[in-house]
Amino acid sequence: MSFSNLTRRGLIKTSAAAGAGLALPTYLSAASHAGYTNAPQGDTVTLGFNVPQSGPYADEGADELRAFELAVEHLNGGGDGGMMQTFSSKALNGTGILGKKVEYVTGDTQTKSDAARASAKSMIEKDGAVMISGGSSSGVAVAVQALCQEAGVIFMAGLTHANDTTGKDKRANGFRHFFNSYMSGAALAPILANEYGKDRKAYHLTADYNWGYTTEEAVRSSTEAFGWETVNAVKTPLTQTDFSAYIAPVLQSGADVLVLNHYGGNMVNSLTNAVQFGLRDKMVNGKKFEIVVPLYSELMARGAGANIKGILGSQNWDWKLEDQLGSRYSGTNAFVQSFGTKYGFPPSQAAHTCYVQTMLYADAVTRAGSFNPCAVVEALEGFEFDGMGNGPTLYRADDHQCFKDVVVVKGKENPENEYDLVEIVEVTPADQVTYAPDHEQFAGGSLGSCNAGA
Amino acid sequence: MNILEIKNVNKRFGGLQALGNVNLNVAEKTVHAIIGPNGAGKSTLLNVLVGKLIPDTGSVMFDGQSVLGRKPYEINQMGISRVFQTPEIFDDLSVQENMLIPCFAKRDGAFAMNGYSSVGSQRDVMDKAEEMLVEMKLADKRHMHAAAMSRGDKRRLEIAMCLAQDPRLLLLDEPTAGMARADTNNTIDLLKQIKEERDITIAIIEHDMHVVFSLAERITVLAQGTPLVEDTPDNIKGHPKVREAYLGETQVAA
Amino acid sequence: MDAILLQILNGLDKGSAYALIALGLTLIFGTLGVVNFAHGALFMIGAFCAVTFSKLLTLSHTIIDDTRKDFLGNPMKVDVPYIHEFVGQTTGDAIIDWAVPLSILFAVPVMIAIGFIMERGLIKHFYKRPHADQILVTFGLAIVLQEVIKFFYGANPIPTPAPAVFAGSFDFGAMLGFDPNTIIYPYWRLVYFGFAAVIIGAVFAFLQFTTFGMVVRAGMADRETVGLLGINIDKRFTIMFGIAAAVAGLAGVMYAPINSPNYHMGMDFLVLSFVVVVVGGMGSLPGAVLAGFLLGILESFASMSAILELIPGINQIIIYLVAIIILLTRPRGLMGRKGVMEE
Amino acid sequence: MFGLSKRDAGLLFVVALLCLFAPFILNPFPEGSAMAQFNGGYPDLMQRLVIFGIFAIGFNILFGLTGYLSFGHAAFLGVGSYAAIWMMKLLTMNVIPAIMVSVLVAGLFSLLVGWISLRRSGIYFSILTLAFAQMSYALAYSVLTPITGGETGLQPKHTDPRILDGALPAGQSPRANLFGLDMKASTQLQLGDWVFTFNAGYYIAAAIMLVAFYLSIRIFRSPLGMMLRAVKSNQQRMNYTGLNSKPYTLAAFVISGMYAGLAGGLLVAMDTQVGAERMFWTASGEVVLMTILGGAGTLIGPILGAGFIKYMENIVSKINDNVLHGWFSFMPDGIENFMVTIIHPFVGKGWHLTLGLLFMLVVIFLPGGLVEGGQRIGNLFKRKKADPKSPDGTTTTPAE
Repeated sequence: MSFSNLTRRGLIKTSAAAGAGLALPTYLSAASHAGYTNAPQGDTVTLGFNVPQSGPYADEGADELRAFELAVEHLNGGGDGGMMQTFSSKALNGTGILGKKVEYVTGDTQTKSDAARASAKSMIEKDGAVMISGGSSSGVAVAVQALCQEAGVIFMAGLTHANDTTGKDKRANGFRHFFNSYMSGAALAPILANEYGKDRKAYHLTADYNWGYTTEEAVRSSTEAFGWETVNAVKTPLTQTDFSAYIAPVLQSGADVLVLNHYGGNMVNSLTNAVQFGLRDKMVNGKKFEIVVPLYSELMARGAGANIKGILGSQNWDWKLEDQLGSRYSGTNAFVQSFGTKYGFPPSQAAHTCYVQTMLYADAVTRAGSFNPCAVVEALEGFEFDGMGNGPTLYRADDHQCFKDVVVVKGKENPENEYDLVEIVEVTPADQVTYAPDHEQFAGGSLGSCNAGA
Repeated sequence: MNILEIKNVNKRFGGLQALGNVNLNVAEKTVHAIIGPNGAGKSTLLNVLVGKLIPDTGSVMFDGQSVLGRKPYEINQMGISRVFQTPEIFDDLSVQENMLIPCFAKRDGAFAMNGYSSVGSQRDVMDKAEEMLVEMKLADKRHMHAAAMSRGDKRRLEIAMCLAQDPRLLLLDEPTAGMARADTNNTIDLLKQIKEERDITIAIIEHDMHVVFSLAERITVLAQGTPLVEDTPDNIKGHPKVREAYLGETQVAA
Repeated sequence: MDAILLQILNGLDKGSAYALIALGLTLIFGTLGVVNFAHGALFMIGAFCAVTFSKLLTLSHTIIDDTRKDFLGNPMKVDVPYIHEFVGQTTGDAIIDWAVPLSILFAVPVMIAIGFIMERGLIKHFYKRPHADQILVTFGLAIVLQEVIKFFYGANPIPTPAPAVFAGSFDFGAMLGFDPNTIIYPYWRLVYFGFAAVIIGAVFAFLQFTTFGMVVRAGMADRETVGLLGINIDKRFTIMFGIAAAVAGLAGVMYAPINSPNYHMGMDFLVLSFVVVVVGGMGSLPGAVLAGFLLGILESFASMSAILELIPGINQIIIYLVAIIILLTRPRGLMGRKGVMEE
Repeated sequence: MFGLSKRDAGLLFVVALLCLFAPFILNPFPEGSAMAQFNGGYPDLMQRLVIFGIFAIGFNILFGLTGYLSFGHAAFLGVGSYAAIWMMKLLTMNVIPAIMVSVLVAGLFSLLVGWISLRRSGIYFSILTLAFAQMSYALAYSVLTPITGGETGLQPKHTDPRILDGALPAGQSPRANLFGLDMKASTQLQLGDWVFTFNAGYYIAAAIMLVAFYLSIRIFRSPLGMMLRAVKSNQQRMNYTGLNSKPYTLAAFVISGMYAGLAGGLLVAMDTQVGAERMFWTASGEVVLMTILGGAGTLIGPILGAGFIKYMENIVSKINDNVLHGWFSFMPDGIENFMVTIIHPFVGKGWHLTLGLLFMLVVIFLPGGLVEGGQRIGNLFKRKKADPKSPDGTTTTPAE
């Protein structure tokens, strides 16, 4: 494997004086760059991929990193080009970005906002990264997004689902391809009403932090609109590992649906506990007791094992979309093909969103003809595209949120292997999950204006 | 004039009467020994004096003030210093620092937020500590780690630390326990010297009759938590009750 | 009423887990005077013994099935466990189903061996070192152990189900005359409760009724004296460390079906188990058990929605709040002895 | 000099030089070279090194001197951070009020926690402090979300009142500054293949660290410092020497809490955001590790320990396989891949493993921490027989 040395700012290579080493010191201030932070110089551009590599989400981070590496390979003309073949915008041609070879640096967010910012700052300050992407939680996404806004680089969010990222904490330099709590609720509610009936009593267990709050609110309001009643909503500590004390009273409440607004390890444990309590074998109010998990990933499904069977939830994307629902979701197979060939298993939704974000960034730069963040923001705002696996998609200018179809999934009864754990139930079309930019669940923030930095 | 007056002190631990109606006076500027067999209540009495234990009844007056209910450091600040059975010094500090701490306690009281000027710049305390080190023949060990000293030197240092506070009453709890003969004799000489050179009252609890009879001016014999006799050493030696109740055992101990 | 009964039941179950984890920790404190920050890692390794054992049972060879295609359109690779070939599919599946209880047989020797190696190779050299050094070195060891597990098993939780017969839950409510479904409790958790009770009882009996246990208890009370009696206490301490490791490991094995094991589950339990041990009183075995049950029950009550409406967030802090109150009212925890770990 | 002994003044001078020239010292490798990965001379890391240095210096005043092992100091850092960010949201982006208030608030909070926790000693004290910190973390992450921002933390926004600052010009985000000097302002010096970055925020943080270090030397050498070591050595003797050990330990606790608050305030001043994870028990554990790793009770140890851990965290975690291939690309392919396979588990996502191994190695072989390692190397060069019992020997000097 060949790989040229990582460079910082690349500017040294071009500096004629550098070789001699005897030249007088050159004083440079950051402002003397091309008018924006970390303007790429020389023939390379550096992107920063900031993913959890330690802590509970390390496996998800590893999958994100695989997708990033694949995207860089494709951008530089390697491999089969992946989604570049299906992407509606044809600006990219496999010669890097604007002719500059794409290089990247990686860091560990540890799923802690402090560590994530430290890592992102080192990418910006030390490695000269002009775009930061990745992450596996909303806390990290919001923290790094705010940092990128201050520093004047673009943030392409990875997996972040809380409304806040493009709601009260939105920033002009930040963009989210992933869907959000509201969309999960809006996509799930009609299908829940359809599958389980409109006369249902729901009991929510909610992770006691921002993402939990927004998800509970979204699912509650959407399901109540279909006639469901919410009998109770209990908040559970993030650090909880055994949820028995929260699950034991569920049946006493007279509820017949349990909604687990949990993510990651919380969800794996609470679902496992709920199934242990035999909730799914019970009949309450004359109906079969059901469990719903508004957001779950392939990795969570794997962690939950057989417990996930038949559980409804929502996803941003699934690798079987194009095979099962046709060419509307073109790009899916192209991506799965190149990812699967390289790594031997199908990609997760986290990998997909990270790959797409990288491509979208590269495309926006190419269309804008500049790495200047403000130019990139302009190119991405209101951008409509297709062929990236989600069907026609809009990057809305008002809040930098992508609007696209949402996949409603169900844990598969008889999985053939450990990557085939969910089946697609239905796809809720984009217009049903679209909301006004000033929707109350997203109130309280403003994008501000783009910051190009120094 | 009595510097210490103990009246009707009782202390029970569960079913055990540790101290029964103890009445005891220590006259100023004397050496007063308290002897008695194991379990006679000597240590309990000592702990009452320094504030570690509170008696069930009775009063303990030091120089006209009650010590009962006061914390050990408050009682120390009143003028009572205690030497322990096994030397209690600051093992992790140098000999000089060991000496400085009581000097600071004497000057600044129980607590002072003296966190900016260096120790060395506070000449008055430095000089006082140096004086004590010289007086107690520890000056050449000034920079030694206290833990590294011999048992006898540790004892000497502990006594020096107590004296640095200019206490009015020095309490010694079996100061020669576990010592070799030579160290014991050195300690006796040291205490004799202190008695001669300083205006100080000494109360000593001791097992070793050799030590007691070399030092004490008055002796109280404690048995089963109650004072049996109080008299001069010569009279105690010949007292039949004491011989009967006690001296048989002391010969073993001595 | 039924809600309260349910939470008591739940608290007992939770408490038995806490007590079991804390037991080994306090045993090491009491006997060896070592603050073992790697105890959580031992618990985690125990759980991964169950994972490893079921992986061993499902050790497979791969055959290529041309009739089916995988997601890339290539012929499907199908894994066939060797055990199916050895004992037939039905028996093989039954053995795989019982992997978790069976892995106890695998975990005990493994954990004892790990305990011996840890004590002889590392902990032994730290008996006379300050507690701070013990904490640092065992914490370092805990990190190393969990990173090794992460290297082999990844960071994602690994589902390790209990045997199918223990699926579902038992309806106490119906038995006690309440409405059905009001007081239900999973069979496996009841098994865990019973298992914990047996292990705790066994450890107590071992210490109470065997000569070995008597010497160890004497060593806990006064190490120097026992040493002076000419008894080789070191060897016994090594064995005690092995036992403590095995207890932690067994707690982990049986816990695997309750929460899918992941590499950092030890750290999640570490702080909690320290709180339990300290609230119980350092080095006190009955104290640890008592504190385990007390904290388990209080935690269960604090998570009731009626209480949460009254005091929002109480479920977040209850354990720590109780620990503070107990330590302020009882200086050495519930049953601690004077002078242990107070310097 | 400055009321310090020659030796202490020398130490302070060395630390000052290290701080002044950190941009050079931490960037020893030329740009673009394979080893440039190990360069740590960028503003964020340099700031973190000195800020966590302050945190560890303060912690050492409590732990190193009195031996009281607090497992909850991250709470004071966190509380200081929240106080600072609120000053920036409400009052001004100038860092002075933010830092002052953070020290003050952390001091008050540590007074409360210390007053309660110091009723117990040993591990009971440790667990009490841990309990307070964990409660702070849990509440900040959940029910206190309106004040703390919970999971997403707090950052300055356009819409904050900031009554002392004028309205921001359109398109500008609020920036932490010192009377207009932007904390992010940097100047670069290019010398041949080397590039050195001089950052305003770093030098301000470093100056504050030097003041904090100077004050800690004064405390170490003062009667207070001696009393605190006496607390650690023998509380019984202390009480029987007429000294009340409680206010002494409480003073040490509050001072170290204020240092933690200062570090928290500075973190916000350099990087305007706070998240609740800052108060999690692992963060409290980290400062314990820094102090012990560097050498508890020594003056310079905590700074070394803090630097070591933060450097590992930020540099080793960023080494990925690509970088490894870059390093070994001069080798034949087979050996190159072999080397990458060998090193791979210890870098990048495996940086925790390296850290854990180093903890163990240091504690096993260097009981006095990195400072002892330095002394041993020093002794090797001096070829001097050090008497371990003498106060100048390596094992006994309490405050080197």
